[in-house]
Amino acid sequence: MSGVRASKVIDVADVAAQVEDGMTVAVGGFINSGHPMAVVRQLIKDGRRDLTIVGAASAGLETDLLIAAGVASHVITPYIGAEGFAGIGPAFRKAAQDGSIDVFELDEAHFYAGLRASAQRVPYNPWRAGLGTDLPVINPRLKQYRDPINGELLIAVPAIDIDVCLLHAAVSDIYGNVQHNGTRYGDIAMYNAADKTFVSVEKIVSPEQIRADPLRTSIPGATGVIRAPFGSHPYSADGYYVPDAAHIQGYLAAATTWLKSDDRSELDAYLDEYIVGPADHADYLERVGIRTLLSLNEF
Amino acid sequence: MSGVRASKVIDVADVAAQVEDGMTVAVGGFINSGHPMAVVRQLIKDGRRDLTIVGAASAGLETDLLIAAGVASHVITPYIGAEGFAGIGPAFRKAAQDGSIDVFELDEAHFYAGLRASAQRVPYNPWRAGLGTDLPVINPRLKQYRDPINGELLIAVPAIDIDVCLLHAAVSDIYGNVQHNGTRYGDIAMYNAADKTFVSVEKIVSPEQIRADPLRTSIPGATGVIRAPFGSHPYSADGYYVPDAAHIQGYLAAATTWLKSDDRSELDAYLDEYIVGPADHADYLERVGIRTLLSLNEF
Amino acid sequence: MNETAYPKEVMAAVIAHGLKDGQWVEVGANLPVPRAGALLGHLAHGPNMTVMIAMTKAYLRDTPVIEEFEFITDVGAMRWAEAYYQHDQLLNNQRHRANGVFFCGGIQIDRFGNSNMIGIGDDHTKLKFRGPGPIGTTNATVQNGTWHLVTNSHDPRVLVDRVAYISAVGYGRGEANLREDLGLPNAGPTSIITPLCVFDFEEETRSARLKSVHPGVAVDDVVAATGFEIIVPEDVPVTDGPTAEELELLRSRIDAQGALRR
Amino acid sequence: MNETAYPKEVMAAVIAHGLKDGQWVEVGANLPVPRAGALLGHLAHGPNMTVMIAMTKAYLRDTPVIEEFEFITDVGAMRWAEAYYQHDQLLNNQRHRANGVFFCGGIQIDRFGNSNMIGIGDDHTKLKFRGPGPIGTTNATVQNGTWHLVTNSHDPRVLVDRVAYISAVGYGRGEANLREDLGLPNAGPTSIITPLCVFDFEEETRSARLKSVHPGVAVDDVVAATGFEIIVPEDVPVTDGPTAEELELLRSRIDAQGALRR
Repeated sequence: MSGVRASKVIDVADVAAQVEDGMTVAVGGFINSGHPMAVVRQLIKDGRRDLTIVGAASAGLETDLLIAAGVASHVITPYIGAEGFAGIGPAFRKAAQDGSIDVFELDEAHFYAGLRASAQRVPYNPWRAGLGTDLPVINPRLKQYRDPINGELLIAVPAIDIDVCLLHAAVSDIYGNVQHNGTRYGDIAMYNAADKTFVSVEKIVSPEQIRADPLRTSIPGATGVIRAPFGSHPYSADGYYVPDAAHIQGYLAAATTWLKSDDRSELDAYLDEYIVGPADHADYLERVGIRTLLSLNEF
Repeated sequence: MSGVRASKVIDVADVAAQVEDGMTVAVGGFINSGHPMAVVRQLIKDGRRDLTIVGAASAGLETDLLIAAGVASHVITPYIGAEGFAGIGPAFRKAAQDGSIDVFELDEAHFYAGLRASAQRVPYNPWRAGLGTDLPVINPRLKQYRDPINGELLIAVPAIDIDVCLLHAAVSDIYGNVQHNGTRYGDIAMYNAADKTFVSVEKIVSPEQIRADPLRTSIPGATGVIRAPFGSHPYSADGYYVPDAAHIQGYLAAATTWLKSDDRSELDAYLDEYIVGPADHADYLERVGIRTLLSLNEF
Repeated sequence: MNETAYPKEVMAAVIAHGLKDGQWVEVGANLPVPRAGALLGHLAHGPNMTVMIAMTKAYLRDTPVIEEFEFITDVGAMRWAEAYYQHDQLLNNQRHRANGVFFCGGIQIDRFGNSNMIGIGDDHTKLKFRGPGPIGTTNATVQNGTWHLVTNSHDPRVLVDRVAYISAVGYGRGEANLREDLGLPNAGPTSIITPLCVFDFEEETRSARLKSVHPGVAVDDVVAATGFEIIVPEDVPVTDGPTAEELELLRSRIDAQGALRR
Repeated sequence: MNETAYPKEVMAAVIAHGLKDGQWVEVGANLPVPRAGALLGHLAHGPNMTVMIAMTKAYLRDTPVIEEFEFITDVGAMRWAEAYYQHDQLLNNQRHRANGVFFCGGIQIDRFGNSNMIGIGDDHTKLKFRGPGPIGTTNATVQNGTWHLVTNSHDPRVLVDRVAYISAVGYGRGEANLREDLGLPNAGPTSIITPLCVFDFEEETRSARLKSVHPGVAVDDVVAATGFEIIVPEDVPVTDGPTAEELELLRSRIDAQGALRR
């Protein structure tokens, strides 16, 4: 027997280095939970530009932040907001109102139809809902056509091909067998549509722990896994910690000032303090403070 | 508060009574495992005719038996056989060679594309594989066409709509929350394409046991659940019992005689002994014998 | 207990009264009125309803106090789960939603029951006001067998004659058979539920018609607060608010924190 | 130990030698040769191969003796699982199979690498011999990046000039650029592996060409047993069978029960 099974453990900087300007990058999670924030911050730190961000079916402020930092020029997601914190992402609003971002307008069902087309290696998938709305008018990439069997009117949702998919989950072994807690949101659909998938996890566990419940394995072959406790902060990680409301409101206040008054100074101060300034993820967590982190219990 | 949550527990005869001649009926499981045999036998006992059987992606002798008994006039499945027991189902061979059955010729990828179209309420789903083969020639219901976006040649797989879906699984609560052991085969895809789904289970368990691991719930809303220990016999049930090789070989010998010599006497004797004769599932198990049943340990 | 129901309690009761046992209903986060309405239907007369809560299938009639949750991803709201709905699988499989009931919001809602979640402004690439996006409203209003429009803001800027963009289609501009011609499987929205009243849609014109006004609200109040021309029948009944038992369920078990009483 | 490999052991070695570390390979039930070849590749030089066994993802290099399993649904074969492949999800998601290697059988295989799993007879509705059906061969030969044809029966009735029905397309009738024109992503079958020899396909005509004969097999034996006209190069090397270490792995850990030695 020759060779040894390779570890898939990789650090944040090396993951971010796989992302090039102009790529299509998916960011997993759902609204206020499960975003791979350590990597998201690194993309900003690295000065990436002109990314097409495939946000979650309900994207949160992680996508808003990528818009605020000038990283995202295109977004593909049916929603950007933060539920009770903010109905609409303020940087998203600002950029969409300025015309400085291209929004691929679609419903969450179209979103998954497009991801599925990519996963199935077909150019598009058909969907019925959307007929009679303005979606195909303002987004002609959702093309109305007649189906080849019965001649029924349908919408062709083009494949959404992802270059790099970034997720956050509960645990993984060093070989890239990832397990989520909870319902997994749409993370698996993004993985299935991606060339490469990197997953930050709260904890690396033994292969034996993974094999104890293979049904729980959600991503059976991540390209790389990142050790990142509190890796979704300031958003929640299912079963680990709740959203850091004060931190999120701090970001929202800064981004809302930018929206309302065109004044970026608060936003730039936030970026300096929490993204550009910290040397790495641990340094970021130091700035947040261990007392704060320990206060974010699940219940 | 008014009303009480209704139990979904139903018996075999009442399930079979939901199936009418001419319906499209799916039968879950995979080759030599996980078939809802108590209900399959009842369909034969009831003299159902002209059913379109949606077998599993790899169907086994449960579908062969439905052909042998004259219940199935159409089959939609990419394979009917029994692995090491028999490469090809003998009754399936006989009926296909006689021209007495209509075979919807397709690959397992088309099979799931058709189920998916039904689940998504679209008339068809596109697929690439199959181009250049004889499948669209001998089965024109797989229609070649040009996609509406790029003009690429594709195959339109029409929706496979299921009237009644019959499955076998490990456990359920009385409210129809079903959990499988193992990988679940394609059972969930059939459920998603069906109007009604009835699941026989090895054991009814408490709602608390189901809630202890909701990720394991595979069918979150069966129309009815059937108490049927050894309900997949002579085929296996994941984690409960292995296939009854001697019984299966008995059926195969009888069906093969029919295939080779056009003599149905052995096959009819099998049907009399194990299907027409027994009053119910318990009576069937009595004929198989408890000593035999207890010998079918998993390892 | 104050036996006079608050407007949002009346809205919840309207929602609950419209739900039938055995139906499938989603409970989102941060939408207190549809949440309370769905749970009230479930507790009061819906033991066999499938309640989807925080992306799980839940049965809540045995739960003494159903605490509010702020986020749809709140693990606390998953404690009652009998099954998980993985989001992509839910959206990839729609057949079983035909038995569902959906409540659609909107930054604008028009007289023909169309909803706009996209934004306001002539140029879509440079909106005057950018909305949150369609989320799942485009699809949910097609796949569910029954749906209603719901807004907490009965305001002429929300209830408009014509939405700037249709992200969920109701009756278009009232064309006959629009939905059938498009192949949309349900019959269109049943009603618009607001803090002042309930609208249904006239059979002929498909235009919003005042169905009932909530206790203490005058027809003229509704007309003044609405941005479109309302069809007002001769007799407009008062909305059936919660019964005493329903109000008790709301205040003690569903909305103990009082989100509807503000 | 008998150091002379049996024909099926040679076939397994051919399969193993063609596999690269990091590839994805399926191990079916009741197909001893591809099973042994895939496991031999995994154990000998493929620590990072993804081995799909009994619909699970498995890593087997730590398993002293990998027992045979008779059924793909054998729970015993799931003991090494790191993940489950729910069958419908596997088939609904194909992108990651581009790194896969597939072994395609056939009741007939022709000189252009087409396979027939459907049956034999002019009238498809009344076949003379009904085959098992395409299973997943139509799709797997399109989605996997690399594929081979494999048969245990080197027989003129199996290796024919033209299959009665194409259920998995190789090179059609040798048309130039057929697969590219159809938009099929891989380049077509690499080889036909039989108990007597290995064929590859000539670049120009896409017709089967004798690549190597197994130890002890003469070229004439192959010609006599083949139902199509073979392209025979001037020099036909002998197939590389298993090395001593590979034979040891096969007999002690992969095929302890001796399925390949019959």
